Amino acid sequence: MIQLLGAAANQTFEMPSIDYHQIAPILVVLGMAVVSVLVEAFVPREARRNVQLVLTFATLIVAFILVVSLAGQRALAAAGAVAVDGPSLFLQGSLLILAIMAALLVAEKGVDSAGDAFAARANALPGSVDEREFTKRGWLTTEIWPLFLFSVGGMLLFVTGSDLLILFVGLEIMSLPLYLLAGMARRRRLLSQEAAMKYFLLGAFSSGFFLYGAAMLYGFAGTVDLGGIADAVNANAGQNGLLIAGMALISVGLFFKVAAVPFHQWAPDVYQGSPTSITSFMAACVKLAAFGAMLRIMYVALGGLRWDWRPMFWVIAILTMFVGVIIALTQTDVKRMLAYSSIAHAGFLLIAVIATNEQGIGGAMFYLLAYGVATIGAFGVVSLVRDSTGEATHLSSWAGLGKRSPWVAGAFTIFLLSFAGIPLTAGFIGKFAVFEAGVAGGAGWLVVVAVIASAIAVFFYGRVIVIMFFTEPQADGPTVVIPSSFTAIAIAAGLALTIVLGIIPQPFLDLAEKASIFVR
Amino acid sequence: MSTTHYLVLSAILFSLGVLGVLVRRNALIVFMCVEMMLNASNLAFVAFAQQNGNLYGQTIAFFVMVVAAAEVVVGLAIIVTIYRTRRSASVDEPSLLKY
Amino acid sequence: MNLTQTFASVVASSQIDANNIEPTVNNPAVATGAFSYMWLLLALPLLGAALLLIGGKRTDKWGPYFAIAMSCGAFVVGAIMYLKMLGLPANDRPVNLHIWDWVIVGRFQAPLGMQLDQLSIVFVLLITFVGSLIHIYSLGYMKHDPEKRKFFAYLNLFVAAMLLLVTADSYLLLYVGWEGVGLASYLLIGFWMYKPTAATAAKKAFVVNRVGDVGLSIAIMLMFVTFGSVTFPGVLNNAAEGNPTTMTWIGLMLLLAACGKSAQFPLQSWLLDAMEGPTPVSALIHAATMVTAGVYLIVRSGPIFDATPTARTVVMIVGAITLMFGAIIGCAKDDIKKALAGSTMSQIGYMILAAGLGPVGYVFAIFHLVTHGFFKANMFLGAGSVMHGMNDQLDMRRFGALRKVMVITFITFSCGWLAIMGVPPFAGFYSKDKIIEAAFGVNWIVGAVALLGAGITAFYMTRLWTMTFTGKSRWTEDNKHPHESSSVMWIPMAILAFLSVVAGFMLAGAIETWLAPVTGFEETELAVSSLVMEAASLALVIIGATIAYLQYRRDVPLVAPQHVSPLTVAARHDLYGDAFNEEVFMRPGQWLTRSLVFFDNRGIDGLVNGIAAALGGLSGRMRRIQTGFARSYALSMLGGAVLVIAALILVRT
Amino acid sequence: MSFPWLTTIGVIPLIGAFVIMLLPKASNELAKRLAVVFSVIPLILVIAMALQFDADSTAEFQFVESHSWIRSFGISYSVGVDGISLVLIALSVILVPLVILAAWNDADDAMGSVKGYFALLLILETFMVGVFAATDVFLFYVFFEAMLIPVYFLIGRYGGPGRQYAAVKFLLYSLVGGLLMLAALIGLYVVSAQELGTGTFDFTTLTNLNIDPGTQKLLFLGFFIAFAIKAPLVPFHTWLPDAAAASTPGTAVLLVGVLDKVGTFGMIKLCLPIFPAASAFYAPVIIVLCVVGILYGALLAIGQTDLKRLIAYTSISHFGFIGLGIFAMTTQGQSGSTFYMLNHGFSTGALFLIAGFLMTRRGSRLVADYGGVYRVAPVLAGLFLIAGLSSLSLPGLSSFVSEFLVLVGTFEKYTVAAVIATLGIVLAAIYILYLYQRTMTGPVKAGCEKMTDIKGREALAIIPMLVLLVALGVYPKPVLDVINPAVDRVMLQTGQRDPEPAVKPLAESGPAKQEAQRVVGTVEGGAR
Repeated sequence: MIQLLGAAANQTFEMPSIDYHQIAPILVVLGMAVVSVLVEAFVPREARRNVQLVLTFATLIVAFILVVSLAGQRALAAAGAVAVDGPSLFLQGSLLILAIMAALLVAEKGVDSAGDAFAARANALPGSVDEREFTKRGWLTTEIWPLFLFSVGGMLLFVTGSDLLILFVGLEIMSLPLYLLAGMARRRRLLSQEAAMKYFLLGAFSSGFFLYGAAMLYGFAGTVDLGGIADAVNANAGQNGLLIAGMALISVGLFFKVAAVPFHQWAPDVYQGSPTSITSFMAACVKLAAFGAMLRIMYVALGGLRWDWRPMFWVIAILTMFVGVIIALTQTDVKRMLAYSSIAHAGFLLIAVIATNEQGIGGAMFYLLAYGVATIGAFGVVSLVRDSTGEATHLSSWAGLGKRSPWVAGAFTIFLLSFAGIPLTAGFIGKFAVFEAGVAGGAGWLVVVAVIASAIAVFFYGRVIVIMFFTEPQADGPTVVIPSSFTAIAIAAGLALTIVLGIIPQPFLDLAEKASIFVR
Repeated sequence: MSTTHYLVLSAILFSLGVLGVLVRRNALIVFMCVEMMLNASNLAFVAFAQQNGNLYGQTIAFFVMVVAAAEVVVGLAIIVTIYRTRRSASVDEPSLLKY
Repeated sequence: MNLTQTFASVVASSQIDANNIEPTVNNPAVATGAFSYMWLLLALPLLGAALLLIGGKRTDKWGPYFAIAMSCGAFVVGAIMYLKMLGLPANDRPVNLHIWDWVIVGRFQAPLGMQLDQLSIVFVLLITFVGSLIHIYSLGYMKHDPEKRKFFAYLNLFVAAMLLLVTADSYLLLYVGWEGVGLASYLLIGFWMYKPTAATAAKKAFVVNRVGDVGLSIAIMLMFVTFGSVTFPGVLNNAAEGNPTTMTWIGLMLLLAACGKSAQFPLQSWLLDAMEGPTPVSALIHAATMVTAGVYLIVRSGPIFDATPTARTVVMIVGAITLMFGAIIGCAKDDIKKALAGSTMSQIGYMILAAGLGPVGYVFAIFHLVTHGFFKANMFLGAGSVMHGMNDQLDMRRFGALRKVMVITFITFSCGWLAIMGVPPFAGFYSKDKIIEAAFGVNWIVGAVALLGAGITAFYMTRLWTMTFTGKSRWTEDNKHPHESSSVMWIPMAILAFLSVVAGFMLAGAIETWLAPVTGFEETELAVSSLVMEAASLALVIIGATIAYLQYRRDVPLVAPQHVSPLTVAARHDLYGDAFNEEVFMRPGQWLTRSLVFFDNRGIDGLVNGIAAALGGLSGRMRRIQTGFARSYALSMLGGAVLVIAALILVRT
Repeated sequence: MSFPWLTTIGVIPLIGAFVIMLLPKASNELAKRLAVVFSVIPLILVIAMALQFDADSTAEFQFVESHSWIRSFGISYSVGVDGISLVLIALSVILVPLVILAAWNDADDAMGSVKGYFALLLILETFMVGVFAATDVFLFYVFFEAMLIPVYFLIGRYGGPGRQYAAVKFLLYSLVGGLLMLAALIGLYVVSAQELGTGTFDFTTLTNLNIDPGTQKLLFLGFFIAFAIKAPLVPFHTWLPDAAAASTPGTAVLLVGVLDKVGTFGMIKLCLPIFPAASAFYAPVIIVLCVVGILYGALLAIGQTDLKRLIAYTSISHFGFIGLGIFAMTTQGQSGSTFYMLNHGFSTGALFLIAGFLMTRRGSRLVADYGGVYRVAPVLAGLFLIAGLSSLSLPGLSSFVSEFLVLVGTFEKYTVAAVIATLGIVLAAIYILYLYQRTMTGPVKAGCEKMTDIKGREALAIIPMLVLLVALGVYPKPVLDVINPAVDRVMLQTGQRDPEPAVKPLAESGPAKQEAQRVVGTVEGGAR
């Protein structure tokens, strides 16, 4: 795209040659998102859900196949705007897998007696006659599907963007639909709307920082191309206010998206308030996309300055790990606890960024995938534990779940063990890979700190197991709803991947390893 | 006027935007302030484009405007919904999600 | 009368000059022929114990007889070994039977092997002979006890352990026997465990013995570090090469072990309490055999003590102190068994003293050990017989005039009484006077203590004898009809009484010759003739006995008088040995234990729980930062941005 | 490729666990029987394997299997045994069936499923075999951590009062250690990568590394603290009394008898060979800790009022001995410690199980609620005494052999420490006999009159342990012969040598000499 703009500057407009195959996954997803909007407009209400489901899953699967077909490519595509390289393909593939799993959760219609997890019509007032009427008619908000697809498309773009503009656009395409999705819960709508507003305002605030940082870097380098910035950095190693300001502000935007402390405060509120399936999508996919972008920016554009930004990252990483685990200790809501846990995981992942070596990239990618599958699985389980008012997310109501529903509680336990990094789960291999990168990258003491934080984290993961298995069930406690095959498949897939990645991780590590060099 | 002046103006606008987000209660105003931050960036982009002698910055500004428009759509939708539910657009209005 | 005959034949068979013999190098030959069956010594009683314990109630009927058979069988095996040994020249007598490799780790090599030489065979014969007699006696004594089978099993276990102790060929294996007898002693003292006193006494015996075992452990470790070996040949043959300080420490540690097992000062306190056990136990374990193991250990380790005069002197002093200690306690006790226990302590004091004298004393220590084994076992069995007839009454103030109703017991007991006092020609005369002479030859103070001890011995034994058998009867209501014990009980007593009379005469002279090749021997050099010494000690004995007889012949109050000399009060309280232990070890120990429990719960665990609580508290505070207000979140983001910029700038500068 | 002994042994219990879990509800009796079957098969296999074990082999490990697992990190699935691990595997597979027998009625469906209990025991067995058999340090770590999970559930789900607290405490303590070890493990990997080009976790390769002493010290601490928590050494011990007291007797046996051995096993098999310089550097400090632990554990045991806590504290004292022997770095000390691990498993196992029998009969954990038991249940009391005597290392029982070897081995290098540690034997006598006195002797306490004596199944669980203790006490050679070469190798890898005796012996009494004498003897005997 930069070339495109450059060409424009020279007044001689040349049609850039674009290899559409290389950007096909993004194009397919975004294109089908548009189609999905048209479906909303033209397909009768009764058929919409089914059409949207077919469309969404087909799109995601096709996109995944396209990503696979690109395997091994290494190029700057679309006139340098996007990078088709190992990391971006691996991350896109992971993203699509996670998105399919999350979509399965979103599609669930069997657990809530009134329909799916989304408000019948999001614009109806909570508790109003309208709302009851819509609910009675069994209307569903099928608009979530185009939004979902757009968000996925944004993420795909975000992890491949090779210049700051594309990154910004990707960021926004990813985030804007999510702001809306966060506010569409069928139950507890006040919470949901509050979450949406907070997410939106703070998200927009952070993208302001990101954009201003991009402007500063553009001012410094004269280009927004990541490779170009790297060249400028190498050529101009001295003090430069623009560079520092740009680096700092861009980092702020990224830190916000990955929920690093002190830019994390939106996460617990939004995770708790959003519909659970959307929370799982945010927790798994947004984190993955944001870390993908962060790795690319910090490695490709600012890699030459690593000695400058590393100490700052150390501070943020330590803060993130500790604040995450410590606040999680006293949480009483499962979703909120998982939110703080996700903050802590961001801290662990920052170690991979700090490592600035190939193991760091591979390790982070593996970690993100492992974390993502467990997260979606865990939120899937959360969505099944319900009482008369909807999901029973208060921890105390989970007492004795292990006795009532040993398999569901067992699955949740495996996810928790994976979060905790117990061997033979995916989380352990991920943690090992990231820590290994950290030690190899000279961040040994940071790893020790991380290890201590992990130990604290075990307490609250363990506490959930205690509540589920070691305490007596309450008489009027919640029940586990038997879901339709959507959620069942999602949880089963999460479980299977968590175990497979834990026991035979080598194929995935191979992939991540091969895919651990950025193109620039 | 040199680029610096534009940059200073841009910085002031950006700071005002940040300040506005921090001090204003009305969600709409807060949102406006965010838009101001985006526009401060636009100004910076354009100024740098001028300084660097290429059109990247100016092109980016157009993109940002589009994005900002999209953001308005989403933002207003959310804010309006909240307003209808709570009869208030204050960001400090009962916050149920905390701790 | 196998034993006496054989001992007598020693005199005839080996006419080697008994003066000043150096011990030969300890290099036993490999056991062949009959000797290769010496493992039967251990196996038979062990089999008895195992069969009776594992067989359980099924063996109730025939178990006791089987146990007796096993014990007697061991005696027969021992006797055969002895006869076989007699037929060999003195230097070829020690034999070694390697049973199998036991603890072999690197340089540390302790085989499971038995060593039979002149010293151990004496013990083997004593243990199996007295042991068998006491087995038989117990048949009568424990007739009505429902747990009789167990008792015999424990007795067999004891015999096995004791035999292991004296036939082991390394210190480590000796240790096994050493604690084995401790275990048997524990089981037998605590045989009537439903009595809390018995249970406590048993535990105390074991624990105090363990204190001694610390000494033995450390001694063995020192031996290994010094000599690279723990076998008798490996240690003893090189003892002369050892660094004197090391040898002193080894000696002192061995002494500590001996003090524990032989109830020597300062580890004497358990023996009096051990009288809680059935009387045959007291006779066998706490008079005749186990308590003399300390003497065996010191005599066995002669080369070590020869290398360290310091340790030897300490041994001698400990022996002298205990000698007086036991004697004084013996004077004040009204409980017949405790009086005898005090006497035992005192007599073992003599033996330890003799062992501390070095080569001049080793053989006499063993000599006295053997004669004491006979007469003290005899007296304990007599006391048991009295108790049996008196419905388990122990208080001598409740006895008196038993001479007429328990004639046999009276006669046998009197033999023992005369023997322990050292009246010629009874056994004690030969053995004890030799010790007194030898002690004078080394140091006149120690000699004087030993001599004085003889007088006190005469006093307390006569007191005991007088109060029990003579004077008027002071029987209580419930035991108005004392009676003589059955033949199964008095026959063993009679045999032992006979030996109390003749053993000294028969063994005198012969035992020096017999043991000298193992222990070495030096003739005592005395300023005065031994006749003078004998006369002096006899005079003291007569004085002591007369005073006692006159004092206790007639009016013995039923309740012990309260207004007595401080010494008597002290003696009644075992010279405050228990009080000392209580104040110095038990109370501080209990305090320490309690405070450590507190420290563990509140200190270490408190710290751990405190960290957890602190983290929880911190968490509670920190989550309050999450106020729920979007604007404060934005502020925190701005703060973060400032932080990021500041960090970047700081690094740059 | 020869028969995969170790994998087979490890996998069978796991299969058993799955089979049991898949049984229909209300087939508890069948589950128990299957559990016995699936735990006896590994025992038979281990015996068969041990018979083929070549003690004189020059190979470091036997029955080796190796398959690449996670190539990216140089991790392989490599198992094999040397003398030390063979002994500990044997301990594990012997204890599990006995525990299953003894724990027949420990779990009921009110607490959690009975099937689950036995399935967890079997899963634990798999991990125990794995952790001792692993010759890849990473694989070791995987099993080390994975073991926590079944134990966590065994304590937390099936335990008695206070089980939640105990389970969480156990998990946290273990994981703090485990995670520190993870950090050190990663460090080790990075160091090996720097030195060799590609990182590895292969044990033998790692022992040949030349790690710079400063790094060694740091990495050593990571491993050591994990093992010290596991073992547990004072002051990392407070989880053990809680865990042992709150868990079922069967769990307590496996926890204290086998799991804690992983700590000491790690010290001797990983810390020493891989970090020789650091081990030597820290040895004096650790020796002090161990001595403190011996006395501290013993004194606290004396002061306990809870039966199982008391036994747990005795174990803390015993682990002090084991640590002492390991870090004394002498042949005797290390062989003694290894042998000690085996004996301690049996003696403490028997104590815990008998305490469990008492508790099922009387329903109380308090020592004060017992008294005079020997009158109503003489056999039970007798077995308790034998187990206790083994715990106090009575000579003649195998625990004596090991304890004495530890002491003598320590004495060679740390005389004062050994002398102080020897005081532990007095304290051991006090805590065991005091316990025996309070519970078994004296008049029969109210509430104990109705106690029944030990039953067939219970006796079947206890007696093999006691028989082994006696048999190995009298004839420890088979075990020592297996341990010694392995310990010699550790000594070699650590670069340590036994000190020479002060006096060059004139008359040797070694086996060679004995042999010579025997020959001479027979000749003479023949002539005669």
